Amino acid sequence: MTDAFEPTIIGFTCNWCSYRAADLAGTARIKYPANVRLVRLMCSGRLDPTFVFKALASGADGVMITGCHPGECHYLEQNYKALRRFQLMQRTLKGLGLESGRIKLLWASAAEGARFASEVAAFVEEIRALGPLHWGRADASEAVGAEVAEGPRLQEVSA
Amino acid sequence: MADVELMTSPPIAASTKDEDLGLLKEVAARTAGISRLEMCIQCGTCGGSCPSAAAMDLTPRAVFALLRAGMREEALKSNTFWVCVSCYHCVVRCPQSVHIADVMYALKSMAIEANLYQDSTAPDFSHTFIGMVEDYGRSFEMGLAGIHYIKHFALRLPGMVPMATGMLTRGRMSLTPKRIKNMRQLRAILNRAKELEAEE
Amino acid sequence: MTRNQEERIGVYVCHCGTNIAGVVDVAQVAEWAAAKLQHRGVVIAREYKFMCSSLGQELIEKDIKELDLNRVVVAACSPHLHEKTFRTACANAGLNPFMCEMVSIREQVSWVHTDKSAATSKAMAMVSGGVERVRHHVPLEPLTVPIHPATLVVGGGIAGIQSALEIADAGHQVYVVEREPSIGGHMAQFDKTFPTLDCSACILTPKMVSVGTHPNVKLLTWSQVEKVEGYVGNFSVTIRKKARKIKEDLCTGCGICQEKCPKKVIDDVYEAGLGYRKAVYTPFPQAVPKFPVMDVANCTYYEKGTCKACEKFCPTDAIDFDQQDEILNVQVGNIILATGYDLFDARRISNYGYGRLPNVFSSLEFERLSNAAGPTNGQVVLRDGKTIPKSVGIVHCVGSRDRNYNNYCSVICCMQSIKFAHLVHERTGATVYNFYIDIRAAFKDYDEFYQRILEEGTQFIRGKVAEISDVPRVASEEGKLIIQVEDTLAGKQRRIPVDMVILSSGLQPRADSKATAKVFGISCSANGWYIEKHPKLDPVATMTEGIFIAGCAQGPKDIPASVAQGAAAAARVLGKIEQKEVALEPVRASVIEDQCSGCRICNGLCPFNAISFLEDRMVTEINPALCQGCGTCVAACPAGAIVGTGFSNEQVMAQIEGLMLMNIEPAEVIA
Amino acid sequence: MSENAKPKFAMYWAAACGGCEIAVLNTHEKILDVDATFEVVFWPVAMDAKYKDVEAMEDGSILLTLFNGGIRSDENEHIAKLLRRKSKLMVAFGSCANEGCIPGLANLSDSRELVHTAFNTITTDNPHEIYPMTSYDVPEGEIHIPTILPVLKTLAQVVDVDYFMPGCPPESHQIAAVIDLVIQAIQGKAQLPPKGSVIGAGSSTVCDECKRTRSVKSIKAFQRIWAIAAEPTVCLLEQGIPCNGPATRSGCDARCPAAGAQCIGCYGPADGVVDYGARLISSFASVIDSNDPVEIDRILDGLVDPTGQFYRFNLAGSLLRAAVPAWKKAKV
Amino acid sequence: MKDYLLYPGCSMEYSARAYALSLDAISGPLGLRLKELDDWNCCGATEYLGISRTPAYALIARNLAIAGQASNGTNDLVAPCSACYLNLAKADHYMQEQPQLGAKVNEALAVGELTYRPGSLNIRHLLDVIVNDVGLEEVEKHVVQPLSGLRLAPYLGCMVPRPDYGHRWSDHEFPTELDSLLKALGADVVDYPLKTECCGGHMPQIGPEMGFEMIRRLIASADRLETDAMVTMCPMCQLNLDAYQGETNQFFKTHFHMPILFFTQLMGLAFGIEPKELGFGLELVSARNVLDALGVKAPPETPPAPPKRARRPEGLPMPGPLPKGNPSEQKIREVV
Repeated sequence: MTDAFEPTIIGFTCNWCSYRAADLAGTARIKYPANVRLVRLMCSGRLDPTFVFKALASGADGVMITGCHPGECHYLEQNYKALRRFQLMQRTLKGLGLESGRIKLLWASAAEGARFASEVAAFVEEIRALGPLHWGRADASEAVGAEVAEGPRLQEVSA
Repeated sequence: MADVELMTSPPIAASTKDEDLGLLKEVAARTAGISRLEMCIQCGTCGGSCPSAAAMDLTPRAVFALLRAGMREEALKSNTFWVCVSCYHCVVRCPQSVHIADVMYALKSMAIEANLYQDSTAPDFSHTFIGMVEDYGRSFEMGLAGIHYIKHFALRLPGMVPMATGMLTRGRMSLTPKRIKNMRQLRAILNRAKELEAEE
Repeated sequence: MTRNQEERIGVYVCHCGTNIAGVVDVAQVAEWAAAKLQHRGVVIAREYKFMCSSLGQELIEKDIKELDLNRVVVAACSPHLHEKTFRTACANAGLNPFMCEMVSIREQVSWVHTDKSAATSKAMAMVSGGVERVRHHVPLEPLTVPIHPATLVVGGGIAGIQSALEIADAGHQVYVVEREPSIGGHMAQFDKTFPTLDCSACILTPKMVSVGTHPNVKLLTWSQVEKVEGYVGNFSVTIRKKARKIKEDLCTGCGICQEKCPKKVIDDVYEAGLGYRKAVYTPFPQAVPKFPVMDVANCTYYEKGTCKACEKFCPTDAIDFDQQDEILNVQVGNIILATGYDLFDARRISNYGYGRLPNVFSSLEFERLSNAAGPTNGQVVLRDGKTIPKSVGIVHCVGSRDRNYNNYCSVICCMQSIKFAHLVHERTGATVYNFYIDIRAAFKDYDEFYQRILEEGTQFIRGKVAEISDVPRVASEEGKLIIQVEDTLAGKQRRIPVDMVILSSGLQPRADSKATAKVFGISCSANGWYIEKHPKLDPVATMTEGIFIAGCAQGPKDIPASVAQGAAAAARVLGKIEQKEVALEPVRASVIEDQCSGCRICNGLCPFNAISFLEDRMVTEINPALCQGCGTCVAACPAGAIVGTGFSNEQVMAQIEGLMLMNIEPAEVIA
Repeated sequence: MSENAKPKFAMYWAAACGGCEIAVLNTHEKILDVDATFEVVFWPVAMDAKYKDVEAMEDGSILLTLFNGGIRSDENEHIAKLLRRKSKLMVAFGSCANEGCIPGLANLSDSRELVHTAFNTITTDNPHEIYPMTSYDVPEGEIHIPTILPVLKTLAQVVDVDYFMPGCPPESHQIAAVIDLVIQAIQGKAQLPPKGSVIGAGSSTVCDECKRTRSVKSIKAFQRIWAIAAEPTVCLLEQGIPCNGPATRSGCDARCPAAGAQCIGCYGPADGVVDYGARLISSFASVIDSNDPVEIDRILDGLVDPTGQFYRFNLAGSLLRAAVPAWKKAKV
Repeated sequence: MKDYLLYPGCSMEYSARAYALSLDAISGPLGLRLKELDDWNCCGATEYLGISRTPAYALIARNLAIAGQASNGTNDLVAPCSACYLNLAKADHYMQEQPQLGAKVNEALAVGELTYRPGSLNIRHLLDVIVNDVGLEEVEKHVVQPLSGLRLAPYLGCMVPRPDYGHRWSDHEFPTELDSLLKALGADVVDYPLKTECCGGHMPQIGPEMGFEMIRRLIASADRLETDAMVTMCPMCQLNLDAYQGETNQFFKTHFHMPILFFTQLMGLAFGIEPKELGFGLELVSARNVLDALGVKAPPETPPAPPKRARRPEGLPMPGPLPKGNPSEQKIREVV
């Protein structure tokens, strides 16, 4: 492995479209970088924001949420719920200081293997550009008192 | 040793001179835009569409076949791309969306570099033309045609006379073109561009 | 979720020949899992050439028995391919099949990555994810629901007819829905069929009749499916039966109304725009059913308020101008979609002149022209209706294999064009030119047919036609159509003057195929063809349980292939019906009642109405039979009171930890 | 007091507001039972005691420790570990100890900013940029003051906790009930719940105890409580008021909604919930009445400060625990 | 009325002066505000591209860069000459399609302190602007001398409707824009089948026989359709068909007399502008017949019915026109 930063990305896929798009990318032997690790859900509607937070807290540098195109959900309309949650999640994470670019929502049909691959490749580069996240991986017990004391030393206050 | 001999001595039939299978890629690389040349399925839509095909020794399709076969000389000395009139019929009809017209331009420049063409008329015309552009920043095609005729079709000149006079008397033709103001800038740009092209 | 005893996990890494082993160091993956994931319950990790082979499966079964494994992780291909295989293996060894987890290191790793070390470490991470996930698996019992024995067949073309008859003959109820006034589809428009040249009508009509008369078939023509609800075994289908304006119970199909109807209309459907019909009509004499339909858009009565000639002359008073559309609802267990294709519209290729140059014909136009029952009684003549052509050009690949139109091969055009060549030759003795890019004459007796037509003296010119023009350059071209083409074998451009040109237009998906797919909840390819469950191993099933596809709706194909697929789909349906009940993936949501506070957030979220609120106990309840397992409510419950089997929070979260290698000391993580 | 056989009781106040202590006193006469049943060995707010006295105690000698407050400084952490060692039953008492509570919101910014804000902004006139030092030499020797940790942690994040008692503060009647339970257990009259369980609260959510009528939800706009005259008997969320009740553990008798104010979530997540905020994000978003990204955004604009809305009490205890800046700085 | 940047092109100064004059004459009435680029240079026609790629594109891009600077309020760059139009559009397109090329070109421009951001301009042909921006209704308003009775063959040549990077034209082979403009002028428009065939480009120079043959095809076909004049929108086409018509006649022993006019000249006539101001008389094949036809014409009653393409009552019906707005109408050309 090169010493260049290799981001780790967790991707959530819908069993009916995007997971099959990934399968198709495979059968078609379309290449994309190895930085993405996929989790299969039955539907993007199953996507619980907890999963995204879990991924970030576990050290993922980016998260990709994928589902059927609007209007093409295997469960009719559940991908719209995913959309709504995604938008609120983005706002909340902004408040927690996260760059909005680290979380991506992608609609991909079972036929879009090539597109899936290229979108993944693009996302990997975007995350690479943003740099490592390492949320919560820092050793939080290390005290910073010493650092903050680097101001001018306490002086005798003489009248 | 002997085996090597055997292996290197080619069957007589096969053409062996300058077969390089990188040729197709090379042409593609020299074409403006994304040529998709490698996608050619030899259907002949280009050759069928071409209004000047009658004057071509090889149809575009045949040229592409030679490129694929790596037969550089055969491909570059054909007159195909010189006769191309850039009408883009082949381009819009090509079922594989190959940028045929632009491939033709690339082939012209390669043929000039390699000094491979049977009839210097067309390359000359181009050179006279751009010479003029590089000196004045403008062209004046009729004067150009005149010069060109004198060089190549002197015999046809008499036939030209009525037309030329007609054009002159109607002020549709001049013997010196206008020169643009900032010729220095244009030259600088073109020179830098030439360096950059050479870097390839 | 509570877990039974402490985990004993077996990990199995598949080489898939070199498919996986070529990129992923499978041995290293297995060793790594055995060593680094031991503390997570991995007791054995093996690699094997083909895990899916019977030997591979036995390997797993043996370990389960001997090492008393209670969980299995198989790192191989996509679960969509072999999940069943390995679950069965577990079941054979007495382990609940749902204690098995598959990790797709072929589709998601070896086939899409090139950097071997990166691929190998990704594979490790994914195995670790699988191990963590499987720790939270619980034994599940598949949900079984009864299968309604009736079947819906959409589309009355040859594919639909075939499947309908297969099922009906087996003694089960079939509903056939056709949007045209008669079944028969495109095949009913043809005169001859390649390569045998037997008469299309002669072989099709009997089948049409038996569909019309079969006691087990309910035929609904001039009808369309509007809504499909439910799931495999239990679909509820809403069908609009458009008003024929004819009382079917009274109509004898005598045809007097058509005779008497004063309004002549160009028939764009059956006659491909080449012939006329009346405003009240049956598309063709052998139509099934025999009842005509009234073309309200063109009927004088509806335009001007007078006429009613048909009504006056109808001997049985079967005309009913006030008849309204009917909405029917039928219950079926399975559905077969055989909705067919549209012909590529050659007017889009302006340089071929179709629509501008009178004597350029589309393939369907020529089928009608050459059809004994067609507008010219089978006489091959020019647009003027009388002149017999002396030379005819037939153009292959019109709108096919062309990125400007359809980039795929339409499969049938080569053979169709060769058939045309024969018919033209036979009917007119004209000189025939066929212009092709490649002759694709695969399948039984096809190339023989090609040979035969070569013998007939047809001129085959290899070159995609560039343009068809009526502008002569030389005297010999005067008054002709000139086909300009490069004869790629001669390497020269040629201009060939002919009297008639036939464009062998390709096939394309129905204009509304995407909309239809949505109604039935199946997926379409980018082009609009319906996607089969597996391109090789499951060509008639779809991703949606209980919905099958047959004929050209799935992709261009000829009559024998369509019939075969129709029969195949029927066989699959019969299989399901025989099972009487179907096991549904036990991926379901359920409510933990004492954690539910009745906030009712989830109540509006289920499109399948599986969620109901019990006012008395103030809690929400989920009907497992209606639940499709999408998990949207599980994700939405603010109290975490809804749990989803198969994709529980614990499983997903654990998998994430595993994928991120949180289960291992950072030092040990292989970069 | 003489050395009698009474079981020992301790209570400690880490990073917290003191409300928990008041809540304990609010148990009124129940406090007497405490005194009757226990020997109070350590309770800085109520009696004088030194850390060294505790250090001197034998491990596990304290029966019950109610620990309130989050772990903000190395001192907090030290005492948490100390008391853990000395106690049989360690109870995370109150929201701060359980999930960080309001002090946990400090995790939104990095600790240097905190110090700077405290010592060198409008609150403090500090022209010479003078900051406290963690150690300083005086003639008597070197003196130390506690150092602040990069992020505030919950009790369970530093030591093993036996029971969790949520609430800001825990309802006094719940405290009383718990004390009763422990006493009963001591007298062998009752069984303590399994280790790690939540005590002094319900297992479901506030809606369970909320009297307002509820129906199927579909939110067209979010409102702020003061912006509308809320219908007194109808679910607040259905009226567009972001009420955290659906995700907040029951046990408070839904006091806020009953009083016409939305629940702000002080009792934290219900049983089995991993991330409180995530649950709310998911449930609120699910019932937004639009499929159009633009419209959805418009509706969400009505939800001012979602981060504060969802993590007011739970930030330190959530999956992400703190905002990115806090971590980033911590890594310096 | 919008403002436009104008790239006239070299021909307008001499060989196509009639085009320049007539454009000048009509833009007033139409309220077309065309702002000529400052110190523009030759686009290199089809010649430079064949010599060396980067310089050829740099040559073109210099004009784009100048236009980019000049574009305040408008980013529509109009070229009346087809070859210029294509070259400008081509450079803009390929600088995007092939970023390396774009980078090189900009690197070259940099030495002249210029730069161009591909995609920042709309490259338009004059006809497109008049038909789609000004609009035929507006044009009709200015017609005082309808061209009724004149049989005109619309001849667009190749480089405008093809390759049509901007998807601006109704069809690659049979676009209808020029037809409808001429109809709006009241002319009797010939359904000219070779309307986008090639005029021969530089063929008359480099391979006269082929060149003359291509010219013959076009004129012969127009002639057999009893055309009074061919109407063009490209200086190169006009030059070849007009200036070389004599030689072509000599070469093939034919006697064609086919005036070749710019569409702007006919607009001028219809607008009642003096033929002289429109550059009439500059053509080598005299267009007097056209003027006469109009001169002798009494003010027209109703404009002649459009040529009918009636289906013979017996015979077989023809397919109707391709339904409009049919998405499949546009050719799908993914750029890979």
